[in-house]
Amino acid sequence: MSESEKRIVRPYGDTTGDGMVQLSFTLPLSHDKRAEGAAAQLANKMGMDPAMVVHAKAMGPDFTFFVAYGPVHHLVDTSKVVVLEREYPMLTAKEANLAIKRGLRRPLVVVGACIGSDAHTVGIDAILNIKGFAGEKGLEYYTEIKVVNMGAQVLVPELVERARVEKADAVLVSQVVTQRDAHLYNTREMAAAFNEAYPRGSRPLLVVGGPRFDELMAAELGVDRIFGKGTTPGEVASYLIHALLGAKA
Amino acid sequence: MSESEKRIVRPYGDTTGDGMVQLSFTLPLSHDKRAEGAAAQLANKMGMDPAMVVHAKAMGPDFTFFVAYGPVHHLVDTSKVVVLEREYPMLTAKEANLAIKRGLRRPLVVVGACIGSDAHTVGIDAILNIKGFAGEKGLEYYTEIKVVNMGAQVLVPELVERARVEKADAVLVSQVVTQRDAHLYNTREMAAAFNEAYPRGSRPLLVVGGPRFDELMAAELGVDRIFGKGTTPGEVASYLIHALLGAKA
Amino acid sequence: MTVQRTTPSRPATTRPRSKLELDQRVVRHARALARKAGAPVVKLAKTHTTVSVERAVLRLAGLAGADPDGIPWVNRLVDAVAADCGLQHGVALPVWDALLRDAGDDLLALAQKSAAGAVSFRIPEGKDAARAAKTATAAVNIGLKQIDRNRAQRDKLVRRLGDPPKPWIYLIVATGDIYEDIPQAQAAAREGADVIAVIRSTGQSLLDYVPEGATREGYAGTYATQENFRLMRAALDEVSVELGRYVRLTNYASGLCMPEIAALAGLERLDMMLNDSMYGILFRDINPIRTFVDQRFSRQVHARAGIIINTGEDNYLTTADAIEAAHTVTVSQLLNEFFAKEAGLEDWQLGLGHAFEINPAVPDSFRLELAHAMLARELFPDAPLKWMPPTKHMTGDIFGGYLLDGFFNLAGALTGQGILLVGMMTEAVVTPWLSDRDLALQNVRYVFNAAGRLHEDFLPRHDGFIVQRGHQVLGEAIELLQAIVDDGLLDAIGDGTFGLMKRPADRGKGLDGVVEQAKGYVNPATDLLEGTQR
Amino acid sequence: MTVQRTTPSRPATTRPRSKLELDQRVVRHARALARKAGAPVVKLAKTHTTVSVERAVLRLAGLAGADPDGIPWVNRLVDAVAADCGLQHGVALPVWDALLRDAGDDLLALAQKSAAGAVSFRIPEGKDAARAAKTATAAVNIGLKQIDRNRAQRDKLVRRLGDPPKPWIYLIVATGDIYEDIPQAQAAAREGADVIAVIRSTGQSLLDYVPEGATREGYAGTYATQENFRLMRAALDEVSVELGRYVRLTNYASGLCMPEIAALAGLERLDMMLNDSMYGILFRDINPIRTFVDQRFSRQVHARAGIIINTGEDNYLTTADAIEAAHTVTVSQLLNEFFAKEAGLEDWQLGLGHAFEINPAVPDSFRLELAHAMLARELFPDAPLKWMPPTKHMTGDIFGGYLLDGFFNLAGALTGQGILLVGMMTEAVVTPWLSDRDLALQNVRYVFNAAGRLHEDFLPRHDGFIVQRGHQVLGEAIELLQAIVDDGLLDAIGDGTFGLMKRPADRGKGLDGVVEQAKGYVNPATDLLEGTQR
Ligand code: B12
Ligand code: B12
Ligand SMILES: Cc1ncc(COP(=O)(O)O)c(C=O)c1O
Ligand SMILES: Cc1ncc(COP(=O)(O)O)c(C=O)c1O
Repeated sequence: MSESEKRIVRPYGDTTGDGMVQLSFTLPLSHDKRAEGAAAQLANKMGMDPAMVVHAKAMGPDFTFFVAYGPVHHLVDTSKVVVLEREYPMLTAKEANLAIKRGLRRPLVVVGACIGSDAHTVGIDAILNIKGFAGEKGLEYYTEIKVVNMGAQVLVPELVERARVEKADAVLVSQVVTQRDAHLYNTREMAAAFNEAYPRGSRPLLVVGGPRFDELMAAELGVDRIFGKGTTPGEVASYLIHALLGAKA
Repeated sequence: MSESEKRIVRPYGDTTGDGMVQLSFTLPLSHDKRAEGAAAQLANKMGMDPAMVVHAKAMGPDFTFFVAYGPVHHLVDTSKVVVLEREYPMLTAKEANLAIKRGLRRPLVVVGACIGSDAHTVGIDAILNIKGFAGEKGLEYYTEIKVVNMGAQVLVPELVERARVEKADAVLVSQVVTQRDAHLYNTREMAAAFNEAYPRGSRPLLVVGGPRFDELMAAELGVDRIFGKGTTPGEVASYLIHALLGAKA
Repeated sequence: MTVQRTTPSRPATTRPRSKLELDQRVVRHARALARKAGAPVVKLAKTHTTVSVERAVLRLAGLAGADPDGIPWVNRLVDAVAADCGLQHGVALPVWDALLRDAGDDLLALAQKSAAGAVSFRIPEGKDAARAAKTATAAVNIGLKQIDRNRAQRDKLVRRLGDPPKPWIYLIVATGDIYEDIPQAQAAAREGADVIAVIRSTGQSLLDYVPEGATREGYAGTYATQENFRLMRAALDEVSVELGRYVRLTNYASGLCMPEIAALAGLERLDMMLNDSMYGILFRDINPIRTFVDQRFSRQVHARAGIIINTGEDNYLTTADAIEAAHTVTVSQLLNEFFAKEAGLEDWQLGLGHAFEINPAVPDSFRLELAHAMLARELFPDAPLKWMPPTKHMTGDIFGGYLLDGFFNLAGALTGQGILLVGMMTEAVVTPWLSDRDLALQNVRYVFNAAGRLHEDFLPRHDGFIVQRGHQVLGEAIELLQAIVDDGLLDAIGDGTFGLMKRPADRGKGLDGVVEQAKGYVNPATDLLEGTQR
Repeated sequence: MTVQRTTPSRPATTRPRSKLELDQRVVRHARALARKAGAPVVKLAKTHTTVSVERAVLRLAGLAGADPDGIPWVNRLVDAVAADCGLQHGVALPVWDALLRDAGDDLLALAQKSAAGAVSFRIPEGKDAARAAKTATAAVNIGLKQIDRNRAQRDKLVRRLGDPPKPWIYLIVATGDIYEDIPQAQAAAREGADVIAVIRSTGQSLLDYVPEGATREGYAGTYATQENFRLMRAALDEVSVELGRYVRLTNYASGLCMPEIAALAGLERLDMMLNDSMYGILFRDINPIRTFVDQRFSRQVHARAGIIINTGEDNYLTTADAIEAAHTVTVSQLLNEFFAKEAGLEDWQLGLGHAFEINPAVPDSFRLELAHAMLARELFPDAPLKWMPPTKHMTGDIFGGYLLDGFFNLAGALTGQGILLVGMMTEAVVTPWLSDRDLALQNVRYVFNAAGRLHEDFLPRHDGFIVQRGHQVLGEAIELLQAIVDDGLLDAIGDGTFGLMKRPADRGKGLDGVVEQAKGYVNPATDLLEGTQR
């Protein structure tokens, strides 16, 4: 099938266009026929019709868990999907180093940290440490990139201070804990602090990442770029060079 | 909580009112960012916002499987739920036999079968055979009920014929296979045949059952009653007596 | 540091040392009893024929197609012969006698003519009979040679493309439409299926004829027709090349047309067939004698075609309790083995069935499953064994179901099953979705990759729970076999010994299609298959 | 027929005969090395104190509450003492000396007065010192007696309500709001949890004070406060009665306030505490000496309180590879055991940690997990052992995750783990939902009911893969211990031996809170706990 042909698609169970979907959820109701009806009602409201409530399990006196199957009437219009396409060329470590040598004539400085109370360093380490991720070496491996990894639970003021001292070209921040939107809150705080501390337009490139970020929210959060789950060091390096050296690279 | 208080409820993840729901489905798209965006779009259309697409797995070049989590905005109004409440009293085998003796003065005759090409007899046997279901003995156990179990893959004409010969008070039909709505089709055919064969208002009580029936569709399908998954013989016996002997019982 | 990391492996299905410490004398005794129990039925099968057996003869001789109403010519012709002179001598003599009497220049012409009422059949005598028999044999032999070519072709493809390791991953397609089945089957193969089974439409097994042509309107399955066989086998040959492994095709023989479908399977190079000596009797209320006659012929054809049969013991456990009835599975396996061997099948062709159907709420259910599976494995060390997933106790709880399927896979790995039917988490909900199959295969892969060789470490404790249970079931099986030998198999079936179904020998569907052979009965196919002539 | 059906059972955690055929001489050698490696650190702990140790002394003596800015009075008072005369003699002498000099009629009054700058502290000499020490000891002893009463009360409740069989099902609540936690914890208990852990808010472990009062605003967890402890314990006592089994409560000690939180746990009758001798160092970059001093004191308090500790080896495997680093887990377990015993804890109090974190894509991953789990089980036959579920390799594939958790449960059953943390299929997605817990418990129930006693049948083959792997890991652990003995534990930690984290002894958070004891240092709590006086 050519893309255009399937601009409009529907979920697929076992035949084209059947629209089949699986659902599960809990309702704060004791388990009885009425509760099953309520579950069907929710499924209907989600566009599933007819809704087969195939499983209902009481969890204590006040809650019931449901599994529902059925077709949804919604159409998916793939042409309406907005995604952040990679706007930069992927570079090998070698090419990246060369580009920096040419474009910057000095090592590119990166300061990384896990801010706020977040102590999930595996993600940022995957990007920064030589060890790397998914078979790609981390930024420390790049001869032309100087990496300062501040580790976990770094306070924003410390981060800003360090970035200044190191004359950071880019600041890389990781946020993994998302409960109560901690990641959004911390990112905004961080961005504000940098804009505060640096004269307009002179602040380092701000990059955040984490498995639960929406890559399209960068502007909204006041940072330059967001990387989501499965990011590889190579992508980050390539982006940095593109963003910092642009044409020069 | 009193029922009234929670007339309006929302799905429950880990806090009241969070509206959290789990979804999974396949889209006929090759796996890429755009496909993940399409998955999010579908989730949005189902009322999930924000939609976290937490898993995407390519199944061959043309399909991708997705799992999504997130809150849905829909409210469930339990007062709007229509359910078929049991309108008859539950009787023990003893009470049932007594009621028949009194009300009918002769054994109540039941003819059961799996019609069409359906060979799933376990369900109807669970209702009819002595062995029964869920600890309740089947109708054969009732001294005042005569059970004729015709077994699997019975043709409608045979069924009508047998019902006539046995002077059946009620005909019990099972339909388990639902692919291509076979169960609905076969039920309608069966009902038509009986109305055809019997003078108006004199046909036996028509009861169908199976795990995938919607109990509310009886009228629509032209039968007197539908029983769904988990039905017990006791419920069926009690219903039969209620429907056939009504007040007399 | 170094771990002995070796490439993922599926468990060896080669004869393991007895983990149940079975006494081989007891095992031999059990087999002897099965032979005793089966012998009278074989005698019955040798002295009777059925309309389907006779139709199969004509199919092997090349008669195909159907009349304008869709009734196959083989049915028309056999019915005509039956009407004129009965079937007690078989169709071969009267049909080829008629041909020799220029009633038509080939079978099709003859069938058409007879349909028009322009032919009357007789039982030839003496020379005529001899000539009729001779030409009939030549005609049937053409079909058998075709079957032989297919078998050789399969061997060549397996050699060239490679044979997947055991257990073979067995997946089902069941859309009802052969043209939807084909892409799904190819997808399933790409996802990792080694064997594709096309489920038949509900009800076909009770049709006393085999539908014709490519079909698109089955319920919960697709009709088994020669053309559908051909289309699907061709499609799988295509992916087999693409994938570099020979993907096998399975369909269903058992039913009213066992012999014919067996013939068609051989003619279209199917690789496995569901073929049980008693399934039709128990689960489709087909007359016992009809079934026993048909199954013998069909298995002789499978033997010749190099087809692996799958038996249906798993079905018992969907109606009976898997613990109480565990020994009936063993008994049925022993009977199926006896009938199969008698019909000429070899050990490697015996996909004896059993299933993981114990109620998961029963304490120690997994240990019991292991005991049962191990018993089957050790009783039939050289048979592939068909390991069926949980179905009866699957519910709408797809998560619990997915877990249960994982433990089913583990039991398969620990007991070296040869043909693994992949369990679907939606078993109680819908016929499998594309994603259900994909998830199911990931389940299989995890278990076999992570624990596929755990059986090497796993030695059930001497005289422990598992060993004891294995011995207990074998003991009960022997008792039951003894009882069957005493009452006779037909009566046992009549009394509901298997799957709780009572099936008396003088009832059931297709009885009118059973005929006792007269003296001078001729069946060139049987003769050729039994090698009494080539 | 009769199957030996016995009531479902969880696997015995009582000493099984060695399935790994470990050589007890080798095991003794490993323990001896752990002792050698740990001894110097114990010496360090005995000759230093920390702000948190001193604050814990005041808490045991009954000082609670916080100033208007929410700074606990214990912090204010200790800081004041430090400012006036340093902490090298401990707070007890200067504080009770001040009280005896009528600087206030009780600790609270004194703290308030000193906060107002109206008190100056000194190190009393001679008689004054003796009197101060005596009254301080009496005051602290009141706290310890309260702890003793709680321990007795727990024993009584366990006797009266009954103790659940091992493994104890351990569930987590983490809403951040104690008033949401309570109903969830009670629900979890009703669903079958034997142990409830209230996860702390992220970041608390780096606070150098313990927050006050009931709290409702934690991130991904709820603050550990004395009041929250009290509220939750009371709520669980309620359900314990309802359910007829004593439901245990767990919280976290490790962090900058280990000693104080340990004291509060004892005062509020918590039953288990996460308490690792190195977790704070490795995962929270807390200064090594600070941690070693704090953990020793906190463990002495736990020992007195009859609290079971849970160590954090599982965490290593979230940052390091579970196969490569398997032996570091064993080494850490041996060190944790040594430090725990030295602090007075007994075997039954050692919930040594390990986890099912091998990449499921690795061939034989399940066999490797079994080998590792079995090694821990056999090295510490009398310790309950804390068995942690897969987390790192959990993904958004909730079905695969549910299956993996099932195999984790199976490994737990096959190796007789004592404390089973229940894995959640949504591990990679959200903090657990109500339904995730319910499904997870069904998973546990199925596995333990179906295969809980499979370990009775399961004897790993002599010299097979599992046995060999067990020996290999123990061997590597011994090599590493030898290296640690040679370089010294602090340097090993500095070099990133554990969890790949490099933590030099002269860096890390809370270093400024570490003080070397001067001659004449007095700590009535330690004295009482070590029984040098009563
Ligand atoms: C390992 C782990 C831990 C370890 C962390 C060790 C360490 N030093 O990092 C330990 C055990 C200490 C831990 C503790 C806790 N954890 Co934790 N933990 C995890 C776990 C299992 C794996 C995370 C991980 O390492 N992923 C692997 C890395 C490589 O992936 P990644 O982080 O997504 O990073 C990639 C991309 O996101 C991106 N990326 C990430 N950051 C950045 C930054 C930049 C600049 C760029 C460009 C890219 C980038 O690139 C990386 C490579 O592709 C997850 C569950 C799971 N399976 O995801 C829970 C999880 C993250 N933890 C969680 C929680 C709540 C905690 C605790 C609060 C309590 C608890 N439940 O354990 C504590 C407190 C920790 C704290 N104060 O923050 C929750 C978070 C829930 C939420 N969304 O809010 C999770 C999801 C588990 C759960 N379901 O409860 N945890
Ligand atoms: C057992 C079984 C079989 C056995 C049947 C044996 C027998 N003699 O009945 C065998 C192996 C023969 C079989 C074959 C097939 N089966 Co089947 N089978 C099942 C299975 C595993 C269990 C059904 C069952 O026994 N349930 C237990 C009974 C007690 O429950 P019940 O039927 O719902 O009945 C209860 C209520 O519904 C109600 N009730 C039912 N009937 C009636 C009637 C009346 C009057 C009343 C009052 C109440 C009532 O009361 C009963 C007690 O509570 C289901 C999967 C599953 N786990 O559900 C598949 C399933 C029903 N089978 C299925 C299919 C497709 C087939 C086959 C076509 C091919 C295949 N996939 O195996 C063949 C062909 C059979 C045919 N021609 O119809 C599908 C149906 C899909 C669909 N919805 O269309 C299912 C759902 C499996 C699947 N996912 O593919 N099957
Ligand atoms: C041995 C055997 N034959 C045939 C079938 C299918 O029979 P039918 O097409 O009648 O459903 C099965 C189904 O499980 C079987 O096990
Ligand atoms: C031993 C130990 N202590 C403490 C914690 C929690 O520490 P924090 O509150 O810093 O996340 C853990 C978490 O897994 C742990 O394993």
